Amino acid sequence: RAADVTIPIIVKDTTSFYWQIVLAGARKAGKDLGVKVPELGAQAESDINGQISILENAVSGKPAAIVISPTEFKALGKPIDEAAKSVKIIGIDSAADSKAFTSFLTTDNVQGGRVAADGLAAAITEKYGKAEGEVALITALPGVGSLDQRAKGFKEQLAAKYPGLKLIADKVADGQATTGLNITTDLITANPNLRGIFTSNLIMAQGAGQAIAENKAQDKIKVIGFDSDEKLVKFLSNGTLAGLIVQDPYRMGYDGIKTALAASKGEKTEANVDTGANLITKANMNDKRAQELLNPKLD
Amino acid sequence: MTDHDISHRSSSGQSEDVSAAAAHLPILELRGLEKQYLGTHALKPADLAFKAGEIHAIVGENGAGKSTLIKLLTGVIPRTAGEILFRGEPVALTTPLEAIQHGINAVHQEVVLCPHLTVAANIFLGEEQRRFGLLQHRHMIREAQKILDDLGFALPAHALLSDLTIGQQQLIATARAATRGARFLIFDEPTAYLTREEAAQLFALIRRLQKSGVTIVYISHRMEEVFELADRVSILRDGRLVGTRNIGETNENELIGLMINRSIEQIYHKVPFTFGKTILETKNLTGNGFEDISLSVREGEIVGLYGLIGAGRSEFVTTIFGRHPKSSGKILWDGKEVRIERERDAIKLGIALAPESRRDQGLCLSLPVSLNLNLPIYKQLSRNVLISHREEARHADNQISDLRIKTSSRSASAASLSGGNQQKIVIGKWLNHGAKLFIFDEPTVGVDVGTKAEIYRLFSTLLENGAGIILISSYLPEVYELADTLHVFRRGHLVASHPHKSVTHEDILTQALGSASTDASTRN
Amino acid sequence: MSLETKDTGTTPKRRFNVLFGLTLFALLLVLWLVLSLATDSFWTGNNISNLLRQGSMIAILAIGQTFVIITGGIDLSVGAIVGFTSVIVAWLLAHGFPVWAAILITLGIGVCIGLFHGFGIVRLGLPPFIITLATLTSLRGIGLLITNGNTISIDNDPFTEFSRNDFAGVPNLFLMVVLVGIPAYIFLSHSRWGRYLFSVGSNAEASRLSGVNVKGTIYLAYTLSAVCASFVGLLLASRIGVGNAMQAEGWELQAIASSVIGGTSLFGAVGSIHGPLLGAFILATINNGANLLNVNSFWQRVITGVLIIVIVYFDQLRRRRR
Amino acid sequence: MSLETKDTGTTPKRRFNVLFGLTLFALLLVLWLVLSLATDSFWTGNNISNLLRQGSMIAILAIGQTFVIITGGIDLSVGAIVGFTSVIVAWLLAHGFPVWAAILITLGIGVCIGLFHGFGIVRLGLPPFIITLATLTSLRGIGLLITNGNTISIDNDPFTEFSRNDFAGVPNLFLMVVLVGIPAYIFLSHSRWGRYLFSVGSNAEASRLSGVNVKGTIYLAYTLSAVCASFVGLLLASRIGVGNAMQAEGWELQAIASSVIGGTSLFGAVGSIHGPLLGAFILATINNGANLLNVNSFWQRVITGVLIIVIVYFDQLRRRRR
Ligand SMILES: Nc1ncnc2c1ncn2[C@@H]1O[C@H](COP(=O)(O)OP(=O)(O)OP(=O)(O)O)[C@@H](O)[C@H]1O
Ligand SMILES: Nc1ncnc2c1ncn2[C@@H]1O[C@H](COP(=O)(O)OP(=O)(O)OP(=O)(O)O)[C@@H](O)[C@H]1O
Ligand SMILES: [Mg+2]
Ligand SMILES: [Mg+2]
Repeated sequence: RAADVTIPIIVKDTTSFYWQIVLAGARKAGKDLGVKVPELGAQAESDINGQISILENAVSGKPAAIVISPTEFKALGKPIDEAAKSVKIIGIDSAADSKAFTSFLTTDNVQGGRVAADGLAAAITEKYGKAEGEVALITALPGVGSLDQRAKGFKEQLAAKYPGLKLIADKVADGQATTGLNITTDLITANPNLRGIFTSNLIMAQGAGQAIAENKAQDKIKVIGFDSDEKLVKFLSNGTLAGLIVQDPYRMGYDGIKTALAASKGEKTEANVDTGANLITKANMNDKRAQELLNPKLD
Repeated sequence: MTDHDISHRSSSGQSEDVSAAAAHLPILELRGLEKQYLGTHALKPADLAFKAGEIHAIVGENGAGKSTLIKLLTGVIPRTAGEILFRGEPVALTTPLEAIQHGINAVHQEVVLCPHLTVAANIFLGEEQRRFGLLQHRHMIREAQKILDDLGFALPAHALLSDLTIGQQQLIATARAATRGARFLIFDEPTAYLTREEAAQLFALIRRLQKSGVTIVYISHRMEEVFELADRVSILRDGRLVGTRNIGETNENELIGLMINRSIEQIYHKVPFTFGKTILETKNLTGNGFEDISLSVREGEIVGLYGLIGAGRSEFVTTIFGRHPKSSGKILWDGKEVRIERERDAIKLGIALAPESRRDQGLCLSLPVSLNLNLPIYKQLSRNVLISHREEARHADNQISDLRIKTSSRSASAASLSGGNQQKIVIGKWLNHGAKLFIFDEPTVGVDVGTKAEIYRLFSTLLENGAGIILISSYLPEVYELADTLHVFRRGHLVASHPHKSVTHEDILTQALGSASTDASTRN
Repeated sequence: MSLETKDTGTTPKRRFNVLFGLTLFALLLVLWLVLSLATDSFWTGNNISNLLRQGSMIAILAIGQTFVIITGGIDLSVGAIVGFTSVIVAWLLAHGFPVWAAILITLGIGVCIGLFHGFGIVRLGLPPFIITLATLTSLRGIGLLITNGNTISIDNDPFTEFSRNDFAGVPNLFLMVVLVGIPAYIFLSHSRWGRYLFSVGSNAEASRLSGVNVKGTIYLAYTLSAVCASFVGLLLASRIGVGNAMQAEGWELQAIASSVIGGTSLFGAVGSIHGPLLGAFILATINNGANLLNVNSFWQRVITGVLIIVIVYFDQLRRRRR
Repeated sequence: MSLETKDTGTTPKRRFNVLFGLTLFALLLVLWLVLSLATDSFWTGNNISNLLRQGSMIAILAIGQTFVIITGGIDLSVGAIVGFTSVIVAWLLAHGFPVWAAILITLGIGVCIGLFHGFGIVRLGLPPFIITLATLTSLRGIGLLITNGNTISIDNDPFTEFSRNDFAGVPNLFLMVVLVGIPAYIFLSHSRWGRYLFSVGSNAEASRLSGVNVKGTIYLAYTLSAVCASFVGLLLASRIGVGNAMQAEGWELQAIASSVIGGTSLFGAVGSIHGPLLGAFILATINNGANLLNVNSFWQRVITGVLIIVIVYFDQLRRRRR
């Protein structure tokens, strides 16, 4: 019976809103499909060892399949190979160095970074006429795979498509909104000609948005954030932020569980699904699709 | 025993005055008071009444339960059974604050003050003077200075307590207790760290307090003090109250007999040895706190150092021991100049130091007795890297029985021992080290008469084995009786040296105090 | 330290008198001078405002922490309290409580947390490290449960603008430091209870024997620390405009470091109010300066570590020479 | 604690003898029993292996930390050392060093860090809290500089498989705990250096005057702690197959907590080897159990905090009654 079927979902960090949306999607799928879905995850996105332990524990519980979002590409490879010996593994969000995935649903974070660069360039062009000037990048934490990929995509795209945009600061914070705020303030102080900032996750966007508001700099400096919550949507609608890159975490969670159930029954599943990263600005934020992404139905 | 009395006994006239006052009702009464620690029955049911206005001495061996009794009276520790009546009313006395509110105050045996606070802050701790809720810092310092000056203690009220010597801290504790308007004041071995001068000041203070109607309990191991001060004396043995005597109706021998259940013919055990070759010699040694000290110690010799608090004796010996750097001068060992840069160099040469402050320098209080006794000799106790636990235990047990250290076991923490027994550890840890020169800095502080005699006998054994001893004591009779050569220190200078018992107490005191023309005296 | 030896005056070789004699305040001024010369933007009104804002929250935490450290304890929970109370106030505002009520309730919760710490130490006999570590863990959990891992937005503009505004050119946040600092100074240096904090830290037994209410003093110290932390929680909520349980992570270490840099001894009985304030603003200056100089953020960590060592070393030398 | 009063035997009212008399080991067994009854999967070979693996690294850190705490100090840098040395070994392997050389060099770097801590405390006179906090910050920075904020992959299969394999059914990682624990036990309880750690922690001055090499003992303690941490760095690198400077964040607090739960006193001179081991595995069990019981990860934090209080409280009671 399906009710006895357990499919744990392991996310990177249970304390972030993004992953809560993923979990909400998975929860909904569990309810719809009659599957038990333990919601697991480490306490911080950078805690590789913690996630390996959780994966090991999950395998101990003899589930039908496991849905996991690997924290680190290389590090989770072997443990996933190991786990795949006894259960089917479905990957979501990020990849890992393993061929053992039955199926894979991701946002391409590098692509997300590229989209962010496009969005920033567009915002600067709209204000200054040309995609030119000084821009900065603020990363929440060092050593986190997905954040590094976003930074990589962003920088690549700047170099390739927008030679006029000069990356003058590449800052790495400590995961605290206040630090993001302080860094942004100091960037504004030290660089009077700054025109744009890309903050590659939710918390940094909150901090940076607050700094922009504090310095009343939204006309001068365009900020692109990554992921969204109520606060950021408000910033977007009042122009503090120029744009948000939004993924579809809810679908990732929902489809992850759905795919896993199918795989555990031996059904054939698609090997790779890209769930996409979308730029949302003030202009398109009221579209139906944008509203779906910005206001995922959390129960 | 000869009478090594500090000064003139209280006149008999005075003791009659007091016995008139003593006719008053008992101010504090104990009924079946009892204290049991885990493993130790520290105080067995005791009945005792303190009369208003008397000076009541309590004597007993180390570990007899004297401090325990005091702690019960001041609410420091809870009692196991019994009741306490204060002015006829039963009192709970569960917290020190309650005792203070009743006017019961104590100067405890271990100096319990706050080292990080100033002298004035310590004196007023718990009773700060305020105006509009704010502390009156300057006023308190002035007041404290006045109190100290009135008592004749020449100490600065604004100094940090930790800058004072332990004896000076003892005086501060006394000053604090004396100025709190207490009706009942307890002194637990207040003279242990004091020199005769300071002790005399203290006695004057105690008498003054008595005149103003304060009842005083006085604990001491120095019999002559008991006879000088007290109106009555109670004797404790093994946690049991074995008797109370009017001071006029007893004598030292009876008290000692009651305390230790045997009599001691002779406390100062002195066997004259022929001196061997010189072990240690200092030449014009100068350091922080002393200047230009030249003296020597020979095999079989006790060299005594006497002086007032702060005379520089401790600094001098700790410098020899390598704890502090010397600034000039020479140290010769076996006739050869040696460099002693740290304690381990001294220990390697064969010097052992039992320091003056057992609490700060002598003991690891939180650790077992056994570890404390073995600390200097773990190298000897270990084969390759491993310690021989059997040897460790054997050695500790030997010391415990040889020195009659009263402890529930060798693994009890040093903190659980009575003051005098802790002192025995400080000495005992060096006895098996095979040292050639023993430096004892105030070795008998807080040690009972019986054990004192044993320690002195121990000195003889060490001397017999060819060792030399430097003995520092602020208790003049001790150095006077024991030292083969007695050096007098004053303000960091060696001002006089005397062969065994060649001058009187008074001469030595005058030299230590520095009045008259003593500096040109008998240097040998 | 268990190592602190009292032999003074034994290192006559070193003679960089000028540097070694610097007080902490002078060190801060030197840092400022260097930064003013090295960058155009440091010594501008705007940046000084920023700097004052950036150091404020840690400064207030450090004051509270100092009370606790003076008693010989430690409060690891302050960061978690900040995050937790930011959630509380955001929740209260979101549920229609008026600002004054939300603030009072939040501070009241701070009081409760502090009392609980006191209870754990005094009644249950737990080491301060353990009880505050436990509340650290639990409070983060409760905060996350309340928000479900989310952030709670604060829509109350007067509340969020407070931290952004100035009063006579001085940022409100810094005024809050003054508002906390002055009573804290009076309390610590001129009240009986302040004196008791020191005496308990110096020798709890001696204090007890002198009739000091040792248990009450412990309760007081932890309550003050928790109230300071919940006050910072309010400020943080105002500054970032959201309540989020995972904010202020690691701030406990920064607060302790500020306090220790400011001369507080972790062995108790040594500390002041101006010390932790200076410590907090030294740390803030290091970060601000590194940002303005656009120092690579990895180098920034290395430099912070080295500067902490250097500053505390100089300060120790100065103290020892006194 | 500054509060620890010595009046024992005054609480004869409480009589939950059975619970209060439990040793830490018994408490761990009770936890295990409860979990075995509550879940099917707890008491399976596989899960016990997992549990042993999961507790191992903190256990080894806690042993090192205990040496330091016994001397009255603290080592906040251990988490950073773990992350840093994982980078070092990954870098060395990536640059073609043979495994044995990479391991030796990494451990050697651990020694250097420990010696530096000793130097800072003994020579510069810095509080242990400050010097280790400074290295914490700096080492993370240096590690990030080496990796440029990235991770370094380890392609050496024998190296990475080590942590996954068993020996006679016992996970290698746990064997490493035994490998460290037994010499550590012998060192602490049967060698004179172990005695010196205690004596220095109890009274450094008295130890000096008894001929103990106090400075050497301090150097030794911090070196042992740093070496344990760099050993854990090797294990971590093997387990996660990468070197990453930001790993093991907050492990210092877990190590200290394990040690204190295991009965070590932060005031020095009290501690053992089995205590921190039990502490680490109690913490690991709480996490493992919560995962198996599918406790919401937010509740998990709350429960961890509460359990820490309960466990330490019981343990304190037991100790006090002895
Ligand atoms: N905290 C404690 N725990 C256990 N036993 C203790 C404790 N304090 C004292 N004792 C024991 O109680 C007994 C009485 O000690 P107490 O300190 O009262 O002796 P004392 O008469 O003051 O001795 P001294 O002259 O050496 O100061 C001793 O055997 C001592 O070991
Ligand atoms: N750490 C120190 N720094 C400066 N001066 C000191 C220090 N310690 C002691 N002194 C001074 O050195 C002198 C000698 O002190 P010391 O303690 O050696 O005297 P002492 O003869 O042993 O007296 P006591 O009877 O107190 O043992 C005193 O004047 C004292 O103030
Ligand atoms: Mg006594
Ligand atoms: Mg002396």
